Amino acid sequence: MDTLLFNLIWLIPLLTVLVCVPIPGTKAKLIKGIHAFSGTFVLALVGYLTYRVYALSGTPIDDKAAPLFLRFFTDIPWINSLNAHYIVGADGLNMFLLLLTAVIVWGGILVSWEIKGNQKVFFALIQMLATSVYGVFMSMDLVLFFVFYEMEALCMYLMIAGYGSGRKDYGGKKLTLTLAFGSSMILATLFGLYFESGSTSWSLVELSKITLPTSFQMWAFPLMFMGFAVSSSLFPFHFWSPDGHASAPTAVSMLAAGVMMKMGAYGCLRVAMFLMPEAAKVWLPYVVALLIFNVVLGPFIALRHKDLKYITAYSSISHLGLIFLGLAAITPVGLRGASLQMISHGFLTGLFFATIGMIYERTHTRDITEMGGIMRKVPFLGVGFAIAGFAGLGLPGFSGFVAESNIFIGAFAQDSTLTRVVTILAILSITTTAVYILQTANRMLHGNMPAKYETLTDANLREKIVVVVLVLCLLLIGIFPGWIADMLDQSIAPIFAKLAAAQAPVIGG
Amino acid sequence: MSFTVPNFIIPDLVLLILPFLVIGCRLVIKNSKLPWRLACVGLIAVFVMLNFLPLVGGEGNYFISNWRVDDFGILMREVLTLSALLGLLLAKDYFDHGADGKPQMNQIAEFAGTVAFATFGGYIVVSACDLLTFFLGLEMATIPMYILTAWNKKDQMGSEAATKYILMGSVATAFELFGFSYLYGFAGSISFDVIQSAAAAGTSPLLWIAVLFLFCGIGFKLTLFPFYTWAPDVYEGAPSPVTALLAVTSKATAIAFLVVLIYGPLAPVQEQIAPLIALLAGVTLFVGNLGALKQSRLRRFMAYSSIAQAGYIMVALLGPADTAKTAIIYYLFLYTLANYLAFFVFGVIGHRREESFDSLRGLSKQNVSLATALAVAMFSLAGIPPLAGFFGKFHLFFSGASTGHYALVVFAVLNNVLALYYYLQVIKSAWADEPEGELTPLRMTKRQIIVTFLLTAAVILMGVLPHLSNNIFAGFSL
Amino acid sequence: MINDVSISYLIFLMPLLTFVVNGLFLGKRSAKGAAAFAIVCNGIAMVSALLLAVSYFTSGYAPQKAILFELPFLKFAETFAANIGLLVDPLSIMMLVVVTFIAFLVNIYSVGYMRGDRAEGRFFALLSLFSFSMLGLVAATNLFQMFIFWELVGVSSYLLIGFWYHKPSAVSASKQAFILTRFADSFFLLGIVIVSFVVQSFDFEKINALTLSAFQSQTIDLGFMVMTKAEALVLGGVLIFTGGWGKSAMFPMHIWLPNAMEGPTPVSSIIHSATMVVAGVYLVARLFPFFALSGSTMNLIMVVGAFTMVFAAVIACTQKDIKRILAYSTLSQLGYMMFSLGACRMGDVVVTTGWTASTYHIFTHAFFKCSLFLIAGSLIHQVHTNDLDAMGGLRKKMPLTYVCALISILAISGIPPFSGFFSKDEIILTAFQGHHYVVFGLALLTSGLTTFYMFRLFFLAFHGAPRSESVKAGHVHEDFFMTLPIAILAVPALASGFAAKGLFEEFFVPGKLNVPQLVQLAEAHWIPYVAVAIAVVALLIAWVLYASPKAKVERALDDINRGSVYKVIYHKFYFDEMYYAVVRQFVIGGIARAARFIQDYIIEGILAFVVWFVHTLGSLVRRAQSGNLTFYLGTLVVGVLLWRFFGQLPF
Amino acid sequence: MTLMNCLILSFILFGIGLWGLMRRRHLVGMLISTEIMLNAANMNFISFAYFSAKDATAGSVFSIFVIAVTACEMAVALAIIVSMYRRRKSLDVEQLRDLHD
Repeated sequence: MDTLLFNLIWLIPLLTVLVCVPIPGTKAKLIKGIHAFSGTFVLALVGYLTYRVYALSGTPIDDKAAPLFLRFFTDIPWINSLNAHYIVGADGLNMFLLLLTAVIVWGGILVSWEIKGNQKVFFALIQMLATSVYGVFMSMDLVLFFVFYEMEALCMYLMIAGYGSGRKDYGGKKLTLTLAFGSSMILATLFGLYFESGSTSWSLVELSKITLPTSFQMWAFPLMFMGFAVSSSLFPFHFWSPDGHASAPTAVSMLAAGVMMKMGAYGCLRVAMFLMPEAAKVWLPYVVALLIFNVVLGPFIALRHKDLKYITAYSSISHLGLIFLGLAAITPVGLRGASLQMISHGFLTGLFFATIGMIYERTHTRDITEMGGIMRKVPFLGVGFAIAGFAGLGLPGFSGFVAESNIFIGAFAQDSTLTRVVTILAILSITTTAVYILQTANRMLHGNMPAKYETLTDANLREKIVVVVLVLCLLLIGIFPGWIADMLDQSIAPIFAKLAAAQAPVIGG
Repeated sequence: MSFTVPNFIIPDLVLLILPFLVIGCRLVIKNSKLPWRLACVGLIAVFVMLNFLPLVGGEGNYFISNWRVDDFGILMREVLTLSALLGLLLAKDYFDHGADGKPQMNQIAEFAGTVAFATFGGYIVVSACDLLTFFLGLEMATIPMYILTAWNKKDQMGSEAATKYILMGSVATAFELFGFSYLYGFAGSISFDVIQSAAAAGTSPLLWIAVLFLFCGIGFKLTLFPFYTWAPDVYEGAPSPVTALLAVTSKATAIAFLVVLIYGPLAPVQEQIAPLIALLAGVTLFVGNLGALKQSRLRRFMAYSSIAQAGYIMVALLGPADTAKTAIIYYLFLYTLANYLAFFVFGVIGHRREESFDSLRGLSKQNVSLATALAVAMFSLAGIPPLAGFFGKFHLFFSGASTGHYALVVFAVLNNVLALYYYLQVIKSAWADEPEGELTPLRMTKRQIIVTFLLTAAVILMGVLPHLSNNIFAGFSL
Repeated sequence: MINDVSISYLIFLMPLLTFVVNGLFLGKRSAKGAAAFAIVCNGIAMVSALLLAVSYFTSGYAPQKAILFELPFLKFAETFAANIGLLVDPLSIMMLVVVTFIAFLVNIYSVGYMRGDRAEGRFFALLSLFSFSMLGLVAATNLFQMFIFWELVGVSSYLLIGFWYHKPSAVSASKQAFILTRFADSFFLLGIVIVSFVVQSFDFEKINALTLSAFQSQTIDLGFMVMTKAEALVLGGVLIFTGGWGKSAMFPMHIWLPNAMEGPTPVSSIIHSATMVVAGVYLVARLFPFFALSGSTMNLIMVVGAFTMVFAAVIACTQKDIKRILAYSTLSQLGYMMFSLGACRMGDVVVTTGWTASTYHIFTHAFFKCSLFLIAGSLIHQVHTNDLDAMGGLRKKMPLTYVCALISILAISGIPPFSGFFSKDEIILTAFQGHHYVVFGLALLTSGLTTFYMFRLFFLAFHGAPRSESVKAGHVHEDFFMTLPIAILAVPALASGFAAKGLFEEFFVPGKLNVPQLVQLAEAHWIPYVAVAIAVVALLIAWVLYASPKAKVERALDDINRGSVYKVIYHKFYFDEMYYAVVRQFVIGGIARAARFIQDYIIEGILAFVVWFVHTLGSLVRRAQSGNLTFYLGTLVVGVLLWRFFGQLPF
Repeated sequence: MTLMNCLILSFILFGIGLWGLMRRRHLVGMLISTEIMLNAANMNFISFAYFSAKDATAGSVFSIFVIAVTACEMAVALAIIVSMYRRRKSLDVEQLRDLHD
């Protein structure tokens, strides 16, 4: 029963779209109602299943899924000519990512209530994006994984180009093409992975039992890692994200930064590092050098920007850099920190973009120099933004702190010179983060208010609910990190075990 | 003398008779709707019958020792028939109405007949067991295409296109013939089996010259680099439905030709010609993609797009027979669907407007279903999942990678990004750009609506649910 | 002890409850309700803290450490976990009492002070948030918990400084305060990471029990250098101290504290004098055995403390903003506490009297400084200005306040029998006993300066002729809610010194030290006399300058026709301006510009080049499509030749 | 007369055809050139059939078929050219430049 429900997670959004197809676009309220209901339903479903996974921990697992501790394991033959199967399964890590997605999708649906343009299509696209993200996190078969992974490009472009603002075509293309560039690298290495492994299965469970030839790993790992890293905006492939976010509508920014950017990091962990641990050990210490830009310079760039979305985009870039720092640590704490950061940053950036979107709807500008003192008129949104800011600068009590402390402690334990230096720099750059966040919040919310904002109205109930739920999620993880960390540990254990067992090859030897 | 007609030959016979019936019908009965309907019904019947043929695997069945119907042949027949059917459906509107009230094209019965002849040419190619049949099939598939291109006698562009096409086509035929002659000289026979065993026994320069000329000749039909130059001009000059047919039927025939050749007589030397195939594939898809980057006219754009697609298809030819055949057939199916879908949308747009990117502006606001169909077609051609095109390309690359050609696969996959760029240009025009001035209203006939809907559904579903497509996957044991 | 657990939960939960209830529900609806709720809850917390203190000190368990409760927070490894708990020892009990007591009084005070403010409810909520965070900080059982609440007090300080967010000066002050402390905290965090990596624990117990010799042989690669783990521990110690350095606003990270006076005065009194700013001192005191491992760390602490002490006192002598004077005075007193801790080490041995003195001073200082701030707030509330220029002659109008002010000022000046005398005396003694004679001299000097500037403030505010219209017009009166806490605080300001002396001498020892301790200490009974004498002299000077019948108050308040030295001091040695120049021009202007250059020109440039390149190739392909049939035919021939030579066919 | 001579001859014929195609500006001339090329291939068939092939009839039959097919192709080509001539009143290949990028 639970397994069936689990498979429904990605199906429900699609079914919702199908249900809405025959409804004429003029009945926008009905359509929105259906979508909101479906979003809420999936959220409840994922919440229930997360609880089930939690409750089931410790109980015996199906033999086929045992190496990865997967629950709700489903394996159905799919494309015979490719040996591709439909394989999905849940563990702590992806369950939480699914939960994150469900929350963000739900929030995204609610915040786009008043979106201009063809609402029917917009909501359908959101649901398809949701399907894609759900699918990525659920699938344990590489073909299935990739199908879902690449699917997002389709919805992304349409939503940005059709419903965005500013240089929407430019932003949308930049985003879509860069992501496509990343996924093309992944696709190429996937083939190599399949044929070099000599396996007749794309299943992660099966492939994880095989040690790939080192010579293959050495070139495939960087390609695949970079491919995934593109969507998590690792330097130098981060350039798509500021322009993309800036031109995207609110919900898309939320989804893109909140969950889509996590798909890359998730892929790095679940696929690249898991299947090619030997190469990971060789390459990751060098990858860390790139993080200097992400983590250290990213906040500085944010400091120089005036557009709220650009600021948030660079903030995302720096936070996502931390994920990679955690991954590069190759310690259980670091990996856990990275996973926590994925989840935490999802909520965080969702909240950021949600409040920014709501403020933008009112002020019609995102330039912080044009705003000021609007806290007086929109206290709720102001507080929401401030909370996002504080969570973003790693204030204890919010999830970001938990994740960051894990990452720092985990990464510091990695005994490589470069990693240490970057870790130290990363720790020290929490100040810079504070500087740009406070500067932004102060300019926007505090100080003198231009007269034109006298008529602003605060958030309505729908918007309030979204903000409150996101804040609650941040708080929940921040205050009670123990149980989520335990669940994450379970799913990271097999990955770390493989990494720990791998002997890094001697280069040139 | 009596012999029974085996089941597997019936569709071929029906298709052979069909053009005569259609044209004959037109001569006898003045009701102008009947021939077209007859043609459609006939093609549908052929398609259905083909679907009833069991896939037998292995060598297939022989009919008088010289006509082989194997699994690849059956499935290729399906592709060709589907293409012809869709082509007729697409063309119908051009024969009915024009922008100025007069039909754009005339003589639908002859048109349908010619299309059927071309399709039968494709049948011959996939059934051939010797060079002569092979050659005849290819010519039978090509010559009707010349005629179709020049269908509008009064259209200056059309006749220019046809002239270019036929002149270059003749030269390509000469190349091919030259290749055939050396192959004949190499093996001393025109039978595929003999050639194959001769090639397995040992090679000689004769064989390589033959391969070179054959590839160059077929490169013309398949629009490989640098033999593609005719394609953009001809695609643009030819009437719209003919362009679609050119892009699908002609290409499918050409690729079938290559498959038959490479996995038939040339199978023993496949490994030696792999570098040539890889080079052709890589350069072609790159050049096709580059050419399409900044197009403003839709049909020329589709020409470059189909050049690039040809390059992608070539990637699959590097793989082992079964994998490659599966990949190619599957890809052709999906390519047919997506391509025709695009042409149907262009047909609706181009009815009152110029067939250019600018005409697409504001489409999403005017008719969101049509815009969706266009987006589906474009994303499918670009190879974005979950649309069918992605799975097609996945199969192609899978086939190419299975023999370790990772570098080519990486290159091809990276080119996909380039391809995505220009497909996005189309989508951008339809979805993001504001229309300039008043939009002329769009008119869709019921037929167009139904076909567009079916094609959209098929493009969305065929990839995700591959079992729907006549179980071609069960047919080839992998 | 068991029964105390539930009480101790109350200490933390009541402020938290206040924060949640006032922040979310009550604050917006009823300011009065919020205030009442806050007072009641904080009262309960205070009573609980007192009960806990009584039970702890009377149980006979003191001065041992005990962990009263501990909740799991995050586990890094089996034995390497971060918990949230309550560590009970004399130091933390003292802090709990001080914090809850002052929070309670300040809440009462705020009823008067914040009356009519449009965000009164929010104020009470944030104040309770601060109390909660501060309590969590002092209760910390490990570094991780300390850091968590360390950040939380930082953020509540930020929110309260910037409480009047429409005032640009308040906003920028709050930002400055947060960023500067955050800057220090980043080093703190790094220190925690390094130390916890070496020790594999956050617990104070384990860290305080370390010996360096165990780590001499292992090395650690920090990237920029390779060092032994022992050295890393010392480095970690310095980094952790840096956190306290910033939080306690030691030079040169002191500038935020005076600027933080932009916040409401109750905030200044609780956060920026009595409790939060001593967190740095508390941190050092808490980890004293760990810091004491290294002489250089201790010296650093001492030098930083001593310098700040003098530096701030000098500036305080020239300021005219009443709250700023108090702020510099706070800095100076914090310097006392800090150097007292640092002065404990002489050579290879450690004197623990400094530790006792420092914690003792935390205790007494909290009362009198809080009281002073509340008085200042009361004056400001009545006179509507911070400026001493506009005060004067308030003695008659506010008699009770006047008396309380006198008590507190005598206390801070170190005049017996007021509280400050005892603690300050101990500190000066420590410097002497530790043979740190320069610091000893400075401490005595500063003691004189302190008396001088405090009485300067006192005389200028209360004595002489009224200099402002509102005082003249007689609108000035004493508000009940504001005067009550002042009056209550006068009692500990007066009496906490001798009342608690025994308690401190008996129970306040820094715990087991892993370095040799000097048992025999030089007695110096003459020191108190000297100190008091200096204070009296300074008092007289202040009287002569500002209150004697001959004093020219106008001339004394003139800050324009002054010598350059005075001006430099008056402008706080231009530190604010230097900060501005360095941060704005160097950090933001430099690194940020460089980063944006990389982004905008290098990354985007490469991208633009790739796009341009592809487009150029594309136009080449299109140019070949000229429509020329002969050319097309030529491509066929070229193609044959091309693939003949490049097709790699084997012939 | 050897096989090689014949092959060389047909190759030369093929070259002449190509040369003609390149040099000729008249469409009918170009058609004739292609015809020469096709016949070069025919010659190959016949020479192989005569000199070396095991299956000699196939070559001869092939060339006959080729002649037939070529005739067919030429018919279509001429028809197209005629129809174009009607539109343009010119058979100069240089003027066929309406379709280009």
